[in-house]
Amino acid sequence: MAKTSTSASTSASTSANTISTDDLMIVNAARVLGTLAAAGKAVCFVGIGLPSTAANLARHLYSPEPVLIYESGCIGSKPTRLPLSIGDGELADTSDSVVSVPEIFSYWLQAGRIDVGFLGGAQLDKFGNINSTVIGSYDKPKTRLPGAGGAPEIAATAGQVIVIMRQTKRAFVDRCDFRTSFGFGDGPGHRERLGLRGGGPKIVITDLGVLEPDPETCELVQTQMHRGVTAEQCIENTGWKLRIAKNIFTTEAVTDREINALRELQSA
Amino acid sequence: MAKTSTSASTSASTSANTISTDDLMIVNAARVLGTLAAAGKAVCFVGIGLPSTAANLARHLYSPEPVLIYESGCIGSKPTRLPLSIGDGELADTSDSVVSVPEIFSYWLQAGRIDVGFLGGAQLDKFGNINSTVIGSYDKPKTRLPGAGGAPEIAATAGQVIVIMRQTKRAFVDRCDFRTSFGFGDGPGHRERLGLRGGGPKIVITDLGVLEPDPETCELVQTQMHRGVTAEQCIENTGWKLRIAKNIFTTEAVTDREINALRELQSA
Amino acid sequence: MAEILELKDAVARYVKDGSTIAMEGFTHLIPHAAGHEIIRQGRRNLHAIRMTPDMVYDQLIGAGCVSKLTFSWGGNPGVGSLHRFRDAVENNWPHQIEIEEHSHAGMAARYVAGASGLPFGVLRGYVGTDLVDQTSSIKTIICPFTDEELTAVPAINPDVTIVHAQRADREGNVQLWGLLGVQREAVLAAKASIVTVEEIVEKLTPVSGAVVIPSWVVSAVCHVRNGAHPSYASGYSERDNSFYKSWDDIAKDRESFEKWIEVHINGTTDFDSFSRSVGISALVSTNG
Amino acid sequence: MAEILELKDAVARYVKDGSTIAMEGFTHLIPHAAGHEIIRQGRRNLHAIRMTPDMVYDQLIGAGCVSKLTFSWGGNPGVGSLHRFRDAVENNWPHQIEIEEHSHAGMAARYVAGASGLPFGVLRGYVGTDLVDQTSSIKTIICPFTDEELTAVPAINPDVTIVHAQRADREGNVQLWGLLGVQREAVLAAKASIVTVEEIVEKLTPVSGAVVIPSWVVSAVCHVRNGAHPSYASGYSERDNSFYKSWDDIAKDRESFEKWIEVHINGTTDFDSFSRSVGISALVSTNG
Repeated sequence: MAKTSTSASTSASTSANTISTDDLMIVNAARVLGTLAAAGKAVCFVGIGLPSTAANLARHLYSPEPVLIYESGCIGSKPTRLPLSIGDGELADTSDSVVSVPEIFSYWLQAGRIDVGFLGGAQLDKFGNINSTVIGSYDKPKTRLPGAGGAPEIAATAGQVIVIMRQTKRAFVDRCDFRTSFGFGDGPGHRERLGLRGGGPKIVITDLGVLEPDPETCELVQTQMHRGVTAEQCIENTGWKLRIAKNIFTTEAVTDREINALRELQSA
Repeated sequence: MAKTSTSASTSASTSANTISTDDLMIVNAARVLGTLAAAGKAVCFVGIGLPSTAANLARHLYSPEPVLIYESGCIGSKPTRLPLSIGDGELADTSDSVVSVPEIFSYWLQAGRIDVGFLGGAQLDKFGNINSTVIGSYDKPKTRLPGAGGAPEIAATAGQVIVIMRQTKRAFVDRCDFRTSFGFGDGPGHRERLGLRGGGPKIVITDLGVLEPDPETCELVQTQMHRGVTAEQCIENTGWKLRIAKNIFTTEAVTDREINALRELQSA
Repeated sequence: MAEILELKDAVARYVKDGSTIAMEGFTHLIPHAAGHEIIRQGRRNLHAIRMTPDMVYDQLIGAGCVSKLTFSWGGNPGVGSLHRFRDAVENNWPHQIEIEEHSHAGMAARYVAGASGLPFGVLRGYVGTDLVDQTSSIKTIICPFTDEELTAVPAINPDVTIVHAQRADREGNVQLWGLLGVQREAVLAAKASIVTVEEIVEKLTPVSGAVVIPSWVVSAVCHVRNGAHPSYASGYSERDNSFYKSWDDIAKDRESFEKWIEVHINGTTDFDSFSRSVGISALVSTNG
Repeated sequence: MAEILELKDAVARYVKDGSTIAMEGFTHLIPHAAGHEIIRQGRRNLHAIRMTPDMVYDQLIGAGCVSKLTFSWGGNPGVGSLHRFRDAVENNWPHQIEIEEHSHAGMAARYVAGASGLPFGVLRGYVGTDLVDQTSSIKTIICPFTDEELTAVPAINPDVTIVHAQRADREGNVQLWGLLGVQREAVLAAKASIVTVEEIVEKLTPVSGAVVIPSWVVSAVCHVRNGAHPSYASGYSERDNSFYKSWDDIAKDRESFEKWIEVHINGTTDFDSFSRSVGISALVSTNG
């Protein structure tokens, strides 16, 4: 798994380890899962990359463990090493149950059995909508992206969505060029009007901190910053007029236990 | 498997074996399957009892063998002994594939993969409709029967339906008290108007002989009689004004090879 | 996560008067022991759902537990009628029951819809049959692409589904194999579920053709050895065909039925005690 | 009954110019060898369907075989873009292709409908997304029982589906295990089907988690050892992640892509010769 290099402003150091911004996002996502698992709400629908790493880290750090579901058909996967792709044989070999892809989407996701879905994309807008389809217009694309995959139904159905994305002006936009995954749509009440059953994006974990939707306006607000990050940095790296929460706080430093577990997982 | 006692008029004798009317029906049904299998059309949806015995007999007598599908989820069953129930473990153990009951009805029956369905019931009417629901009225039943099971969709969808039933005035009626399985409905064109995809009841095998639908009127006509059976017997044992085919012929006597294979199967 | 409970406690917790229950099993793995416990606890006004109500539903109906039956085939396979079911429908004994009648294909589609979080299922079914006039839960639906007319049936979402399986681990993950029937769908469609198992093991090992139902979609797992009898659990027991045949005589007559229930169900405390009472222990084969 | 054929002959018989083809495989068991053969035979105007078009579809698109792509996620998993797919959509190179874009859930429902003989599938999907405006094969449908609004998608019924599996017996019964993806549905939905397999055995023995596709729903079985490479066949080979990474460089540039196709596909006669050409034989692990 490629790690971006550490920049002074967004890293901490514990023991001999240097903490990258990826590490920061992974550890913070794992913590959210740990809290949800403790509340009995941690059946996670995970994709490969940071979400899979975070979910597996949470499995190693917390008890009860979150339950991992991969769209390739694996239910209750407990990989001993990090899977390289969503179809990694390790996922099937360590699962409680392997089912077909149609079944994963019907009996498991659509039926409302997923507490947490992880999403990311090329663009995220202030209402938590995500674009993973196209930059520019659909008919004359500037950049054609891979497309929807499982995202639209995860966004609609999961108990809540955790977004993991780097916070940049290009990615955090006022309005997505294309709405692949529905967040809060145009704002308050929109999910309800459409009859969506899931809770939508409740937390956005970035390399700078954490954004959460304002309960009244549904607009994403910076509620946490990693150590050394400033409010100005967050605002500068956001394409909409970002609000900083009044009671903004700093995320806990990555602990030795966390980083050691992560490194162990990555080297397995 | 209980065999009814042999009556002089409807049995033949080869070697040391006495041929019962059940044997006659089984062997004649197996022959039909043998012919269909030779034409590459013998994926059979079978129920327990005479159909299962006939289908397994055909597997032993003919090459290519018919493919047996049981509604309990067994595809390509090759039982070495006759199953006692549709859920007999022997069926699962000797199948190419065991699938769930929903899948048998969706991916296999509904998708049109079944060439031959076997049906029976308490009443059969002159247009090949079958009642296995109720004698008398639905709300005030004289006799409550088990009900539809898989029959309505077998009747609608199978490439053709083979009915195996004893021919009696009580069972072969002008009009069924309840239409559980659709044959030719009210007559010519009715299946087409309803958009049914299967061919309907093409052959009715009884203890007296064989009935087939008149291609023009869709009415079941006696086209074959077993040895020693008379046209009068057939008419007497039929609740509608039965037509006897002009070129009616007598079914071939049960051969040694057939009866020996059947006895072997029954004693396995 | 499923709790490992005594069957008695699981039934008491999840089956209430008026509950909609599904006890599935397609000849194989029928949860008889759980049915007995429902009778013992005297539940009433159940809406009982099952594709193939057989002996255990005959017992529930005859014992007066059921006010409505949703089903597609009600008989004693290989034997004949379900006499208590017939007596209820034909003579309202012990009381009137409402019936909602479908075909197997329709019931299967209803469970699949229920397991999938959809309000209805679509099939090519029932066309031209008289069932359509008797069952209000069969409607037509038009394909928005081809304008074809198809049939819609509503999802089944029982309050509780009860099934029997070969085994579970201590965390409550359930493993079953052989004929799978519609059990997994019935569990996934239900608000709560009880699974009786032949044995509870430390760790589930792979078995060809087996499916695993994860603990977190099951409410309770109960260890009831041979709890499917006279049905069977592939790898653990054989179907007791003679018991099915003997049921015909017991159930044919109201008095003999009532006596049987009194002695063997209400007069026993659990499935072991029932087994001794009817003398079936000798028929239990061990895990092969 | 399936015929055992050479891949070359199976492709020639079942894949025609203008055919609608589905080559499925969810990371696991992707039928790369068959894709190469389609390019070698110079097929044109294919309507190519796949949930996750990846390297092999990138090759087909770049080689000019495809006039329409129906898909839900088009990327090189773990690596990045499909450059030939992007070049076709962004720049009409080598020519314009039509795209019909869905979500995974929708594509899965479409295959299930196709396998089930239904004209459409129903799901809770696409709601609020911009896909609805771009894809005419997404419509709303009303539940006739609850009046809820749901989404309908049309069945997929390819002219031919091609998949890779671990093995088949001499009668053409196919066995696959590990991640099953949507392959069985894609085969059952198709008018014809080709299955490439790692080996052909006398008799299929049970494997935990395996499913069998009976011979009589398969058109042709072709023995192509390692024919999923750089994807893998659980029990036979490992995913060749470095090959996926190297594809990024090859496909980024039109010239290097064309040269690669010329040398390694059009310049080879079959999968063995392709394997020698790109030097992957050393990477093939033996059946474990």
